[in-house]
Amino acid sequence: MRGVLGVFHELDSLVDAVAALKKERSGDITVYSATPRHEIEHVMAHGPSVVRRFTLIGGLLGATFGYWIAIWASDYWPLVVGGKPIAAWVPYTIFGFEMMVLIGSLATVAGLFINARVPRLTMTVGYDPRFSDGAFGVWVACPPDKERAVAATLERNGAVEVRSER
Amino acid sequence: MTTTMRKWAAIPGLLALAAAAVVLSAYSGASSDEGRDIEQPLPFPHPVHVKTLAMNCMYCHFAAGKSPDPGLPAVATCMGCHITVGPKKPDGSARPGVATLQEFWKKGQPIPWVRIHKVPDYVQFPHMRHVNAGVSCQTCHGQVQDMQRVTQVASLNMGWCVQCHLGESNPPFKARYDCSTCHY
Amino acid sequence: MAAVTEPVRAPRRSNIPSANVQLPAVQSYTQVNDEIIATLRGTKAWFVGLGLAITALAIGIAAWMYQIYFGLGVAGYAPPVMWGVYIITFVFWVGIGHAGTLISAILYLFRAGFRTTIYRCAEAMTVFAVMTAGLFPILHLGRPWKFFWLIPYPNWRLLWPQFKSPLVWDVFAILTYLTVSTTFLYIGLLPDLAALRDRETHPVRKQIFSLLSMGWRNSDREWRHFARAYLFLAAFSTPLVLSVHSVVSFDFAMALTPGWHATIFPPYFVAGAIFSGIGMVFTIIIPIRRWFNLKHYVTINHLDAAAKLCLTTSLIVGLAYVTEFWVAWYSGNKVEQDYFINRVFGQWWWAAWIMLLCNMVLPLSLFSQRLRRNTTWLFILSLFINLGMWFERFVIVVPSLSHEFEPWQWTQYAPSWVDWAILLGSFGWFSMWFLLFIKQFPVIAIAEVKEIIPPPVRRPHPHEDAIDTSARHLAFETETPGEHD
Amino acid sequence: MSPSKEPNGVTRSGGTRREFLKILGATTATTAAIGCSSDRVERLIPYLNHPDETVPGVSTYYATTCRECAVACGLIAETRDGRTIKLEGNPAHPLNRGALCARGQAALQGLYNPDRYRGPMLRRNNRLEPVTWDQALQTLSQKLGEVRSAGRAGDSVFINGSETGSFPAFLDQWLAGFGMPAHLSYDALADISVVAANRQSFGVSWPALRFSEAKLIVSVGADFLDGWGATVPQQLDFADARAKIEGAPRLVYIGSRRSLTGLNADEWIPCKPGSELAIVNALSGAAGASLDQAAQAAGVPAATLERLGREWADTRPSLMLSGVTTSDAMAVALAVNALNNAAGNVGVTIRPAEGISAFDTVSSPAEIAEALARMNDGRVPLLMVRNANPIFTLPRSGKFAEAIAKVAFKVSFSSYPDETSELCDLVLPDHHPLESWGDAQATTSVMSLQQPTMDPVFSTRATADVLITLAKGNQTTAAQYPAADYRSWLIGRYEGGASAFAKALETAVIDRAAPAVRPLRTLATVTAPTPLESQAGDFFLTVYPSAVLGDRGANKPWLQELPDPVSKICWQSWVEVHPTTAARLDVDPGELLTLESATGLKLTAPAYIYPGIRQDTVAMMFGQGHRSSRAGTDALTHRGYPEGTVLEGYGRYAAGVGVNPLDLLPAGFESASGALAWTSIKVRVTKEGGYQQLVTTEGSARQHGRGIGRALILTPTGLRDADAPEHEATPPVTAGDPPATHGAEAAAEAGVHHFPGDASHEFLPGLRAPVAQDAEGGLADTEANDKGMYDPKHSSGMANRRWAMTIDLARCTGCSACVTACYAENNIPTVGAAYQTKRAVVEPTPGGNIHRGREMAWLRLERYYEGGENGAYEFDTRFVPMLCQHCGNAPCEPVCPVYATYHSPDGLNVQVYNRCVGTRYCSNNCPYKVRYFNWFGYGEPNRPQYAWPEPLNWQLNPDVNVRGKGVMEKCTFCVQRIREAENRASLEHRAVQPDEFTVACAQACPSRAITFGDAASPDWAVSRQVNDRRAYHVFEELNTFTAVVYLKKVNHLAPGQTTAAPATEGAHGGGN
Repeated sequence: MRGVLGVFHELDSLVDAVAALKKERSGDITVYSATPRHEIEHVMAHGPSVVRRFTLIGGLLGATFGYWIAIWASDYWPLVVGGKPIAAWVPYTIFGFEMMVLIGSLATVAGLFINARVPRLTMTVGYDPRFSDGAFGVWVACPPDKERAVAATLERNGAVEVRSER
Repeated sequence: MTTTMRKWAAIPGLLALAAAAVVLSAYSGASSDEGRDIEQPLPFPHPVHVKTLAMNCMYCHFAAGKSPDPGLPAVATCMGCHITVGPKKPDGSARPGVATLQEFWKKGQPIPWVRIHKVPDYVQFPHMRHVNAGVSCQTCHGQVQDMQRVTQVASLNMGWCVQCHLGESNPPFKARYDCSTCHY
Repeated sequence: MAAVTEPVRAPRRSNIPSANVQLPAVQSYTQVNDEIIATLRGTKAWFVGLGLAITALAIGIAAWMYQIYFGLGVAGYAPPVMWGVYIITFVFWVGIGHAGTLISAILYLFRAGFRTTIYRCAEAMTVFAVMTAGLFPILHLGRPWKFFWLIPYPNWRLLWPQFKSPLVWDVFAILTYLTVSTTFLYIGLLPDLAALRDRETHPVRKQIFSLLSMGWRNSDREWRHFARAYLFLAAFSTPLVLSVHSVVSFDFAMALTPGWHATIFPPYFVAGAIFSGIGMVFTIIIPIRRWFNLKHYVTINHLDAAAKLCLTTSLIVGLAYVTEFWVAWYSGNKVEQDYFINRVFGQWWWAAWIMLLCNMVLPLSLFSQRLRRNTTWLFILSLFINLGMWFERFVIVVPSLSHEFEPWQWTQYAPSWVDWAILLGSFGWFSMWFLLFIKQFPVIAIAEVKEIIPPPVRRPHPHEDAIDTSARHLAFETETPGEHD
Repeated sequence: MSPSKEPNGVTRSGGTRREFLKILGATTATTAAIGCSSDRVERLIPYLNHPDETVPGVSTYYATTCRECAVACGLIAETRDGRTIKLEGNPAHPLNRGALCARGQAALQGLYNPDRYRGPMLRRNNRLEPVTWDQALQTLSQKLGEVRSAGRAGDSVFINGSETGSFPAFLDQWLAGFGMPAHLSYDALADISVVAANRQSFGVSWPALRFSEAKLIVSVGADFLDGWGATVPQQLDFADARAKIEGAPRLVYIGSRRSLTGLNADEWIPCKPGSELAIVNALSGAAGASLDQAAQAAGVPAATLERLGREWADTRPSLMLSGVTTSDAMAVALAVNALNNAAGNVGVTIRPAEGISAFDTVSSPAEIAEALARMNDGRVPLLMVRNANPIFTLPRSGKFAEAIAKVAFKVSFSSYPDETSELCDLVLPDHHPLESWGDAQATTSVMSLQQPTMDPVFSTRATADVLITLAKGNQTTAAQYPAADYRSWLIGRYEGGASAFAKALETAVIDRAAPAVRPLRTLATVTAPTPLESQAGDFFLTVYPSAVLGDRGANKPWLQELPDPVSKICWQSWVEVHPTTAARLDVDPGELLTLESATGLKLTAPAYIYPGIRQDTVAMMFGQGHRSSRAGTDALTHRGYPEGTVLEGYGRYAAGVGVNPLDLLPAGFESASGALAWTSIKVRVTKEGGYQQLVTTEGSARQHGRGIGRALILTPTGLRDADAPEHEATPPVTAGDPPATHGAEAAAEAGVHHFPGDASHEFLPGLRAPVAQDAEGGLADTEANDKGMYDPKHSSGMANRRWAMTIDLARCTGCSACVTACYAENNIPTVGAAYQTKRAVVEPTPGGNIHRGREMAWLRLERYYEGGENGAYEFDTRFVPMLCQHCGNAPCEPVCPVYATYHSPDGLNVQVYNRCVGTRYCSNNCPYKVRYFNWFGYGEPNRPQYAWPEPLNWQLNPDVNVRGKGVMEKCTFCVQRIREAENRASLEHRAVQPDEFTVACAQACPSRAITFGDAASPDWAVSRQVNDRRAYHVFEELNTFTAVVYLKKVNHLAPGQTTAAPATEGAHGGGN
């Protein structure tokens, strides 16, 4: 992986640079910001996150499991308590619900991790500690022959520092 | 600029989880005294008595068919034969243990047998109900007639009992399986 | 550092809009990093506090070991009062936990701006309170070493828990709640952990933060999924928080004991839980904003808004108390009536009046804006609320059991020293974790504060400025399919 | 259980039939059995020689005789693997007909008492030290020789606990052989005045009383249900009488304090102590006896006496009993006998021809006191005491301990250390009656045999055998004793010889006429107390013997733990004061009161506020207050005794418990008969200022209109609800009507008040039989699901049964024998001993655990008052045995997270101890509050709170788990007995037969109030009972569908009375 990293101090400069880079089709762009900003989302223009599907499937699985474990275990060794039905679905809704929340939540987190490529086993190139502080950054993964052009675009749009990394 | 590889400490974590699972499963009764094999104060060869001499189990364990307790033979029962059947065979070879037995008898002491098959004290196991229902001794105690020294064959844990009560054994027996059948 | 513009004494009778929860004294991203990360240095006072917490915990552990050795009889139980301080304290801590999730999840969904700077504290409080609460059901068992029998897992006895028991519901609810709220807290912490990692110079600490932050890089891809995941977690946590205390209330409501057997219990418990939790938030956040110099983050307007929430829940709880009496009277059930008379005018009058005074009467002071904006009063009131809510659970648990159907078995109850020691230990346990937390992790969400302050721009123009400074909404909340699909 | 610690001195001889198996076979379920099996090596020890008749794990039953009091009821001793584990009444015995009181059952705890003498003890260096039997016998033999050669044998004294049968004559013969006078036969609790009067009036010491023949019973201070006379037979007969409902006798109790009999009475006439003679004379219409004067003397309205007089005159047959203990007791008893005679009751309700022989041999306490006085003069060279404790049972002011100390040589045959044996120079511990041979005269025509039920626990010897040994060692007497031992001596006297004797032992009851009655000596020297009325003092003091403890029960934890049937206090002494008096003295329950007699004797005890006592009277119970009579001098050596053994006083269980009210009394005796005058002084009562929490199991004494113990009033038109207000009373219940027709609908039609929980249309006669229907709420499609065991068609057939119980409150007298039976059967730990409260920061206090309500009684006897608020004397008492109701819809079950409690297919609410984790939720949800939690390791031998210190644990029922720390327990309906019956039936290839077996409480109940069985089968007695017109469920409105059905108590009105005195509906002012 190699490419060019640009460091910005202002949000609008960053947005401008990204817009320019996208127009130039220089390569895959990664934008860093200490906090999520709409401006960045607008300029990146990604589709909706697929985490929602993880949530849905996890929740459904959880609810099913919750009901199933309670009903199956009650039926497995049918002992009467308090004259109540062996498998009582009304109170078992609690298990359905709790397991829906638990598995759904964990699936959501799994969705986040998978989609956001977290946890990252390695610290890859193209990151600067200033990005979690006050600075913004752009990482453009591009072949060596395009590096110069990308660097120029970044600098033109107000990058305070531009460097190539590999 | 740092470009470093950082390995995750997942392996110790997984190991810890596995260890916890092992501990938990052991604690939950997954393990048992199956295969328990302890030296007795004197060697009692079941095969000789049961197979060679064709003695019935209930000759010595006389109460198994009428009491919750199977009964252990009194030393006098042993001595009924071993007063004449001495420590030496006619061919001069030894009958191991008979001398010890006669020693106990002379001193007027009972034999401190080591208990092999043991269910916890909170389990009521009426032998006679099982014997009279046609459960053979070997179902629980294994092929004792072949054992020079008695070892525990079945796990004797609760799931093992319950399988049979549910009728999942071979041949199938079917009995009550609510808790107060055995626990009270 | 910018001057703190806190209106210490509001002009008489002027109505200050407490919904205005901007942070005028916070100017730049770097300032946020600097000021918040600056709190993460252990001080002498902190070590003393931690020492005290661990001592209290040690006393509790010693008492518990004593109790395990001799048996539960060393506690003050007097049959038929079979539940006592431990269950009271369990419900108390579970209740405390609820405010955290309420603030972090429900207020998040409701777009309540005052949540931003207090939610981390409240959420950490939730996790530790639930950790504390979770100990008590184990610790009150006659055979605590068998607690895992309540969890369904395959075993050689072929036995499973009894799923109709509210205690098994509790196991599921509490474990789910603990897991989800811990996850929620951790996910929210990820960007901040990355910030800490990037600022840290000590190699070991840096290593730890690297691990904890899981390689978070603040990239647009991460933020995009993060926003969605956070929203769903909030959406799950909201019904969860309502369900958990409902389930806890089922422990009582499902029993036929007079004073317990009431359909009002779930909402009553949830309101009480949130009420007690906000009380505890005040108890925690007021000293922290003072000692950590964070008054310009947690402004008086934030507290004012939270106090209104506190007042609202107090009114709900008060209504529940009155309803209970009314229902007892209206039911015509003599056993129920006897119980309520005994509760308020009989052997337990003192506990009932502590409860009514602390939870119903004193919070009425929050109708006064001056008192809402008086941190000293808020702090004192929060202590009363904590006390009152503990006694609320006392009044629910003990008088009911001591005055049931069977007059022959009516009885008295007094906790023993072991009960008190374990109660103290629970505060030690909670404080220990909380103290450890506030010096290792930012008590204010760095990334979220950055979100509501103006971003650095080269050429400010009116349009963007308007969005940024209003800052009521967090950017990622506003992602809707219409905008991006 | 490992055979580790053998108690010192256990007999090791082998080969006898009842060889005690130190080391058991495989049935060893007597240790605390909670937790995983351990890996330690466990030994299986077989017999050396197998006893012929026993099967390991199967009980053997021996018939023998109870010797805990004079009455000599028949016993069946259940023995398992060499140990006696349970005592039950002998159904073949004419007196107790299978029932047994608490004291009789607790004989086992005497047998296994951990503080028993483990062998002979000899005083050396002013300490009792263990010696061998040879040494001990040699010492005594030598002393006997010395006394004889000094020519002083005639001054020797032998005090024997009063008993009938062959032994008294045997003993006198032996004494004569050594030139000694006949023995004194001492029974501290016998009502000597009545015995003397009976002998004078009827020629027998105790005629049989036929309560069931009477229509009116008047008891003048006679607590005939609880300790007076032959309690168990009287109770059986009285309960039968009351169970007749229509035509049952009305019971009137006259006395200063309502005893248990008083609480069972329909009317209480609270008279001043000492005024009874005036009342009886007035009732008899004797010359010069005016009703008004009697009423004034007694402090009761003349109208009441007049009404009673009319009733007595009009009702035939009737029965009047005297049990007063004042200084004119014999006069009262004679007057009562005369009254009965005049009313034609003799031969009808009083049958001298069928007398009870219990008191045929008794000497009066005055005779004992006189002998002790001789000791004080130094005239007695040798004192021998067996089975008697005169120092404890005679007033301290008589200075008897000092007198005994002056005897040159004192020998005790006591099995236990007690106040008297402590003073002795030689202790030759006797066998327990369950270890020895003997006999007893039960009635004038029936003799009851006594045989050992097991080998001796300790190195003790039967006194009779000791006497024989001593006689054989003496040249002059040896010839008289050809028999080897007392057993041979007994058989030698038995017609038919050994084989017939062995045959007779099967029932242990033989026909034999009683020997001549031993006369009571009248003594001129006896001091009679001055009449009460003329004494100075604020309050009359009534001292009464505890029916539970008797004079020797205090060292048995079952009896200590059994709450007094009246006060519900255990492990304590108390002073009973009336509520009005308490208010006047400003005394709360538990505040210490000091009683001071005119002679300056003082006693301090906590106050118990009791509505059943006169305002001018205080009462104290005798039975507690054992203490070392050598306190401060020297401690007995514990060499050879395990740690924890208490040889001072009366052992560990009695130590430090309560006070002895006899310390207040003068040594005054009723002059005519020589009886100790228990009620003979007035006292000054002052509030001490201290506080001692009452060890009581009572919460509120009032049921607050909750209908737990219910009663009907018998009116001329039928039965009427006692608790409904007059104006909205339910229509009378007439005989034969099932309750369903008088349910809510009928009541609604009639426009009458429906009593909450009253029998209604929801009451299902016969209960909801197959639990399977309950299982699906009764709504399930029976065809659809395989309900497994709950299906009536399941091969086990369990679901066709519904174990159930009825408790007839018209029979129940509240005696509490069932409670002790439950303790004995189910290995219930006692928790009140001082040592069981010892912890890091807690001082050992007797009853300390019960202060917090932690008693473990699976079955408790609730005692509720109805009426009598504001201190009125008129109130009704309801005794309610409360145990697990085995609800069809049990609230405890669904809340248990681990299935530790569930409903079995045969209708039991099962508690699985080893599954219980101890959440205690079940108890919270139990409306009846009948679940008990093991707060400490009462069942774990290595815990300080262990309830059965060796060898008490030998009594433990091997069929029942001993529960460990941290688990819940409760009544199981004796599931082990159900299983045993099923096992037995299965062995015999048959079904369990109706009424083939019963549960422990029902078995013991001397009122026959409890019936147990299968309510789903019409052949069982219980299924008839549950359809009784008086049947109700407690808290029926909770829809628990209990398997325990109560039958309402029936109160009887005086002729002409239309309402019961107590009007109680909605009254809840007086409770605490």
